[in-house]
Amino acid sequence: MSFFCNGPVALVAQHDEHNGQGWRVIQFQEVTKTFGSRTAVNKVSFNIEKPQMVGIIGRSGAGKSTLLRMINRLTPASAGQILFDGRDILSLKGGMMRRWQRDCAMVFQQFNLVPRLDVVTNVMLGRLNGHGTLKSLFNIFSQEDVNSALGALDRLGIAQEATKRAEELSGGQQQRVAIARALMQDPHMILADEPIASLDPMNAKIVMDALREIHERDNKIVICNLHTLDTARTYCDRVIGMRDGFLVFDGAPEALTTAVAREIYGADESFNEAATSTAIDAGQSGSRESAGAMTPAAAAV
Amino acid sequence: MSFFCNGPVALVAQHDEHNGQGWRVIQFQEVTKTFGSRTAVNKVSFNIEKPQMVGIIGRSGAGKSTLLRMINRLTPASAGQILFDGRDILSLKGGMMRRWQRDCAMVFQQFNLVPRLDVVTNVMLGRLNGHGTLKSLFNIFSQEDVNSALGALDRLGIAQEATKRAEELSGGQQQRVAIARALMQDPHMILADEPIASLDPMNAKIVMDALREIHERDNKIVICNLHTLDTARTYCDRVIGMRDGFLVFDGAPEALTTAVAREIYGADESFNEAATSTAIDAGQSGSRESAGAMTPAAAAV
Amino acid sequence: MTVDTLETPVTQALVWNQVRRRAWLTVVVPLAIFTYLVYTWFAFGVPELLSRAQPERAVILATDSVAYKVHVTKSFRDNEFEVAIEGERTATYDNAKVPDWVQLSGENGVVDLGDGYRVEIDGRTALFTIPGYGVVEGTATADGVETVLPAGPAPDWIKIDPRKLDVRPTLDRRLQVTKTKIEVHNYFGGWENFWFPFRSPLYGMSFSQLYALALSSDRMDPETSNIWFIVNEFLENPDWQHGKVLTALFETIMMAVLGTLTAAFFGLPLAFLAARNFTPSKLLRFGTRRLFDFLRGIDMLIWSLIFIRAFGLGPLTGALAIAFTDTGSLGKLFSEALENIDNKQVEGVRATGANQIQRYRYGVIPQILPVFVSQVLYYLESNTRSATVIGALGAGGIGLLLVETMKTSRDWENTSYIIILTIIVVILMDQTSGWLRRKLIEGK
Amino acid sequence: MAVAALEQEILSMRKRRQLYSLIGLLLVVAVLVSGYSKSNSMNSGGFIQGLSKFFDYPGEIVVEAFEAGPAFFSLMLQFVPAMLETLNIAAVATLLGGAMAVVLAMASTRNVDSWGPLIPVVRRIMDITRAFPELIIALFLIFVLGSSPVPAMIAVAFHTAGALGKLFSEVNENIDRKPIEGLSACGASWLQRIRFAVLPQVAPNYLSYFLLRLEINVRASAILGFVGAGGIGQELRRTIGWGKGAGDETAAIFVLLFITIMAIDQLSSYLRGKLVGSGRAH
Amino acid sequence: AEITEFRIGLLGGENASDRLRANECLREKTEELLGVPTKLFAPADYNGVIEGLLGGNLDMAWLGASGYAKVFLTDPEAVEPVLVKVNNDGSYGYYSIGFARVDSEINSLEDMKGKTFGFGDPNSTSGYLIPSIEIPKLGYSMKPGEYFSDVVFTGGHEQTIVAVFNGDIAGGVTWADGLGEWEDGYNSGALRKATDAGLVDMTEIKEIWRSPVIPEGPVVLSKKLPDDIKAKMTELMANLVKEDKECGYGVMAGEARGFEPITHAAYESIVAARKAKSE
Ligand SMILES: Nc1ncnc2c1ncn2[C@@H]1O[C@H](COP(=O)(O)OP(=O)(O)OP(=O)(O)O)[C@@H](O)[C@H]1O
Ligand SMILES: Nc1ncnc2c1ncn2[C@@H]1O[C@H](COP(=O)(O)OP(=O)(O)OP(=O)(O)O)[C@@H](O)[C@H]1O
Ligand SMILES: [Mg+2]
Ligand SMILES: [Mg+2]
Ligand SMILES: O=P([O-])([O-])[O-]
Repeated sequence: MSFFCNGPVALVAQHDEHNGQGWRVIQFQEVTKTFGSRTAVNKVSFNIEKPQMVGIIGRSGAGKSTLLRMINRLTPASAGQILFDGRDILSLKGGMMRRWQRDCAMVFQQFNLVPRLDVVTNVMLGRLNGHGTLKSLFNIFSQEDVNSALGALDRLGIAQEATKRAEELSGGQQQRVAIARALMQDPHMILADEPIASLDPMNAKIVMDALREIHERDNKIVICNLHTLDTARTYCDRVIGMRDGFLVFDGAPEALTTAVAREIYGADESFNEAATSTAIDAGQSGSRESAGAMTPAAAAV
Repeated sequence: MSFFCNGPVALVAQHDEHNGQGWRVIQFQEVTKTFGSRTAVNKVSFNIEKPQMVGIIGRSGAGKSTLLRMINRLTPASAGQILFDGRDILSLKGGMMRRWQRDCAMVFQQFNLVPRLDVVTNVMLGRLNGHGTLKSLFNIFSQEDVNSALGALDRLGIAQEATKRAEELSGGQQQRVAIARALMQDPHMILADEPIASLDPMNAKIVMDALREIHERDNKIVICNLHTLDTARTYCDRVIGMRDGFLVFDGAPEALTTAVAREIYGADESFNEAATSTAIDAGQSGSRESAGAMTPAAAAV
Repeated sequence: MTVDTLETPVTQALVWNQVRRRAWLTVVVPLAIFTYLVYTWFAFGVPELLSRAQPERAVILATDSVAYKVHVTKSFRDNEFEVAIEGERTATYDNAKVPDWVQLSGENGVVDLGDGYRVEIDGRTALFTIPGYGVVEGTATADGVETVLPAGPAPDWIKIDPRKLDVRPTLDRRLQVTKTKIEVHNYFGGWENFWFPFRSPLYGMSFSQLYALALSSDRMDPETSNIWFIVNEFLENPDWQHGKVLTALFETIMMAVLGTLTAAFFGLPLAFLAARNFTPSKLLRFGTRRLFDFLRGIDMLIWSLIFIRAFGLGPLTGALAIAFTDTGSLGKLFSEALENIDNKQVEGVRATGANQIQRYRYGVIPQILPVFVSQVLYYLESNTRSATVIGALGAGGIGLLLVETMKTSRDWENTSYIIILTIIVVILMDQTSGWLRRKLIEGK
Repeated sequence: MAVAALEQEILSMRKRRQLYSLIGLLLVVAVLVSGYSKSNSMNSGGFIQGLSKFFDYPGEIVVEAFEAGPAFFSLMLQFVPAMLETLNIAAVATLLGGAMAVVLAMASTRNVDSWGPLIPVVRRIMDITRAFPELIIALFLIFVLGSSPVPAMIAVAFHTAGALGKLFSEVNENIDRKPIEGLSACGASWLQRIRFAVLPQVAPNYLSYFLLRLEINVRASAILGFVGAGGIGQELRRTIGWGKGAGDETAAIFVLLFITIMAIDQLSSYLRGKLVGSGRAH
Repeated sequence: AEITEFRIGLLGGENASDRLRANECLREKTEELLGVPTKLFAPADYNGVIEGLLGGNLDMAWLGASGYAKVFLTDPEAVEPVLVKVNNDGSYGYYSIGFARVDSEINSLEDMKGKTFGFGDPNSTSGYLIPSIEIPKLGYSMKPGEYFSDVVFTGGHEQTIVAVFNGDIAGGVTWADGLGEWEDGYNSGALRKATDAGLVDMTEIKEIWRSPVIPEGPVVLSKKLPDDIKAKMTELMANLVKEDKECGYGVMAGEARGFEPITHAAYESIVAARKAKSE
């Protein structure tokens, strides 16, 4: 299969600064992370040259989370460079690093909110980086902070919950709070690590719609780890596939055929997306006769 | 929509004892459960007359778990009868009730293992009902118990983990331990309450395959709460839909069309399974051009 | 941007108020605490206390606990010299074998305190030569002391009183003269006589000598082997009383271990009676809880004082006092742990058709076992400390020894010795219990 | 398949474990039996003989309290100032010790990103401060500072810092790191992470340990009164020592002490319920 | 009646292990005489021994007068006094001494007005009972706040001495035999011990009050003991000094003529005083 590469993909020519729309390029150069003897991310290189919504897929352990966490500097990289605007963000330290973290907001699978704080405070935490330590220690936020937090919440349709504690919300609402917090950081990009993996279908849709909307309206990069192929196909402009730490696929969502997916997931012929949660072809599970997933038929009581 | 009934469905004629293959019928007669003023399960009636694999679907709070828990007598029913073999199992008490619990093994969404005990002991717990109290007090199990526990684990492909603590296993492995425990009970039927809701797709498939295999090889009833439609379609012989405590759908998986699903989930037209995890029609999410979920196209690196 | 729903709408003003109130609280609470502390600062009279504090006592205490002094005393009652470590009867030098910095000749003596400091005792007069200052002369008379100083103002390390002369030019050299005696103190570092008593044949031997002796077949004492002789001499050391100290330490540990185990033994079953999810009867629960409160609310020490009447003096009293109090504490903790158990596990076991006892055994016990073990071990460690305290005020053991050496201020090095031992034991218990905890809860 | 081998391994492992449990059980029984018989013989009185006299002394006190009649309540009132003094000692000591403990705990838990090299050092410091019985420090300070509540307060605070510090760091050990990561990802500094991601999570547990400690410290402060630190303990020592004739006073102090501890206990569970309970919506 | 063991209680106030050592010879003699195991118990304060006697958990002890009164008042059937220590000069008494710091310019109780006064142990005869009766007789009320600004218990003789010396309290009471020199802390007593231990400098404190002579406390035996045992033990104690001077020195904490018989009658006044205090 010609579109698989088991090593790093060839480097795309480097753009010097912003592109036409004042947009900055982000370049991954042989980014590598090893945990002990295990290489979680292996010489991954690719560029994002315009504000895309990028989906990263791959089976559990492929290195998706690690890659995202390296961008946000939550996990230190072992080797390689990530250049933003020509500057290597992997070498930033102290205040500069925290500044960068503010600039690339992260949304987590488990939301990573502070459950016991109320929603609006959680959102305002996105502004901590700009605040003096003493002021923030005493829980002092300005009225302007409150207003923008409410604005962000409103945009995600959950301003009504602003005074509740985060832990009192449903998963979907919590994830929207997390996105609001990310918006509050006013970041260059949003990194989302399986943002819908703990959500039910209804909430998942709401959250993905919200991310898409942010991408479209604010023209921000959104990089999104996903574990369901169809979500990637539905929402993303570009899909990156990872397997065992390597980047093994990079292309338009349309290019993501069943065969490609099997390759990415390292599954054999018996692997059947439909059986679990994705939707490519009609599922044929083991010895079952017909699941008829694709063929709606009349139901009888 | 003719195939929806918002009240109880008509009672099917009662079979007297076993059917042809020595199989016993199980009959639900206006089974009801109220929690305070809330009716979680509302006069649900249906029969299972041959060893089927039954999937129960419905949105969160529809009463799926409550129904299953009533069968296993974990939750006492408020009204109605469940007849097994003509005997009302809801009126069983003491040793007889425990005997019944052993006969209908339960598999939970959160596995409900004892995390600090090792895997093999967890599996052997399935035999507690046959054991003297004193013997089990001192954690004494026979060699035969160990043997069958290992057999069950082996059947599910996790015999190698037998000596680990349950908490050390991954979710998928834990669920398989839970199924092994259920097998160990040598039950007439297996009740599974969202067995794959906390699992990733790969593990979900393994677990569902295992349940299906048990159903097919041992010819046991498997009743399974599911929250993904396509899983129900793929694995079940029969799907029951619940909404707000009522049984609203009962039929072959083929009958489960998008429209039916929408009705069960109480979702409006904008609800789109494909965007999240099920697979009926091609997803069209918001403003995106084309997700191409159904149309595999050539992928480019 | 108000979103209208049926609930009270969340407005900007509302949220802003809530945020401001929270900020206000975060500022006010610490301020209130600070104010309270300031109030107590004055209520306890700390400033006055500080002005009266005697830091020099701490210095004396600190030096005394790492040093010992040798008294050279001339008593006019019998006109005899006596050279003794810490002035103790049990550690008196034979006047023929005094240390070489003391020279005695009948009525007179010379004490060389080093670095040019010298005390000459001539009849009832002491002459203290102090480099850089001169000679201080003190004479004991029938009704007091006559002092002659070099010219100039007296330095503050000389205390002159018609009844007593006290000269202490350095911390480790001191002369005192009263009408009844002349006393010279010479200080040395270390714990003298720690290993063997002054008069023991083993006194002053090095470790290698002792080792050789222990292996040698020449018996020091024909009755016992040398090893036993050495051990015995060590334990019977009259100044340090190692034997008594070790017995007391053992008593203390015994009190803690017995008390804690007993408390655990009674606390666990009672805890089931106090847990909401195990005992439906409100009355029973209430009764058990109040029993716990009662047992806990009266302190261990008070229990031990109450028990002295019934059980007399000794470790049994202490152990029972600990057992009583901690049945309350552990019972309460266990019942809370029981109320917090994860019901999923119980349900899982229950769904297999297990009976009540089996459900407890496999659904409940594995869950509270870690809490049980870790709390019991934690209390074991903490009770070792408490046992020293109740021992000090009633039940005996190392605590009693400690308080008495401290109260009589006999020798701070003895006190420090006991303190150090106590702390080592507590730390050991702490580490052991931590180790056991890890072993039992995480390991295996 | 290696299942047969596995079976042997499991069977022998279970046997071994049962043996260990048995040995452990026997050991505990042996310690209890030999310990009690040993201490029974070391005591001046015996356990069996003592049981019949168990209620002699409590009975004496109760009878006197009963005889005092309504005057008993005025006796209780009379001891309130002393009780307040003890409470103050305990409160200040717990506050100071607790504040120290928070600092120590934050500096000694890897889970909250404490500075690595400092962790073992701070842990040793906590071990040592915890090991000092309050009594020793109090006696020492009374020697230096003289009889007053302050030595008791310092002693209790010192011990509290170590004891709470350890418990707090155990709480830190068990917190959810997700909020910390969430804040790191926003570019929050260490102090800010502690303040917003750690403190809200640990606050209920800290507070409950704090209140538990307050209760313990009230008792500890009362006891230090026995060695001259003032407060209710000093009164109690006098009345207990005097014995017959002061039994009503002793009873009054007991009741007062008991009520105080109960009140703190109730307050503690109320506050804990309020802090932890309302968050349990799901 | 038979006994299986004999238990001797030793009064607090001195280092426990010293007390045990000083009385070891007595233990050996008792064991030899009675033929049963004999144990020594040395609790922390007066009350420990008193409670032991009351509970029937001790068979013999040497009490202070007030301590004896407490035992008698709580349970007259618990113990009987048999012997009392007699000094070398034939007297059997000592004094409660009031004292204050020299530089506080307190020369008598008259100067103590509005100042803090300290007692020792509540069960001490000299440290509490006698002064609390005798001083009010002189017109100085012992109610806190009336004459003295406050009246406190320091916990024991040593603590009183240290507290006065440190200036924590203005004046206090302790015991001494009143013989010998003030500078030495007299010949025996708490002041002497404190001086010997280097706790105080006698020249910095002075005597401001002295009580009438206080009778030494009795050696008591449990009334439950069989008569022959009582007789044997009384004889043993009475002859202690005669037969073993060294042992007598240890048991009696100094030189003394020995123990002589005494009865409850000698303590009637102390008992009455204590009883009056309890009301
Ligand atoms: N902190 C860590 N220490 C050691 N190994 C780690 C660590 N974090 C991740 N790994 C390993 O690195 C590999 C990649 O992990 P990563 O979490 O990035 O995978 P993923 O694609 O996000 O999988 P998932 O879908 O399970 O989240 C895995 O093999 C994992 O075990
Ligand atoms: N123990 C209980 N007490 C009160 N109400 C309950 C209890 N258990 C369930 N309910 C209520 O009964 C209704 C049905 O709950 P049930 O758990 O059966 O739903 P479900 O279909 O299993 O949903 P989910 O997908 O969330 O598990 C819900 O409204 C729920 O709130
Ligand atoms: Mg991941
Ligand atoms: Mg459910
Ligand atoms: O009773 P005292 O010996 O202390 O006077």
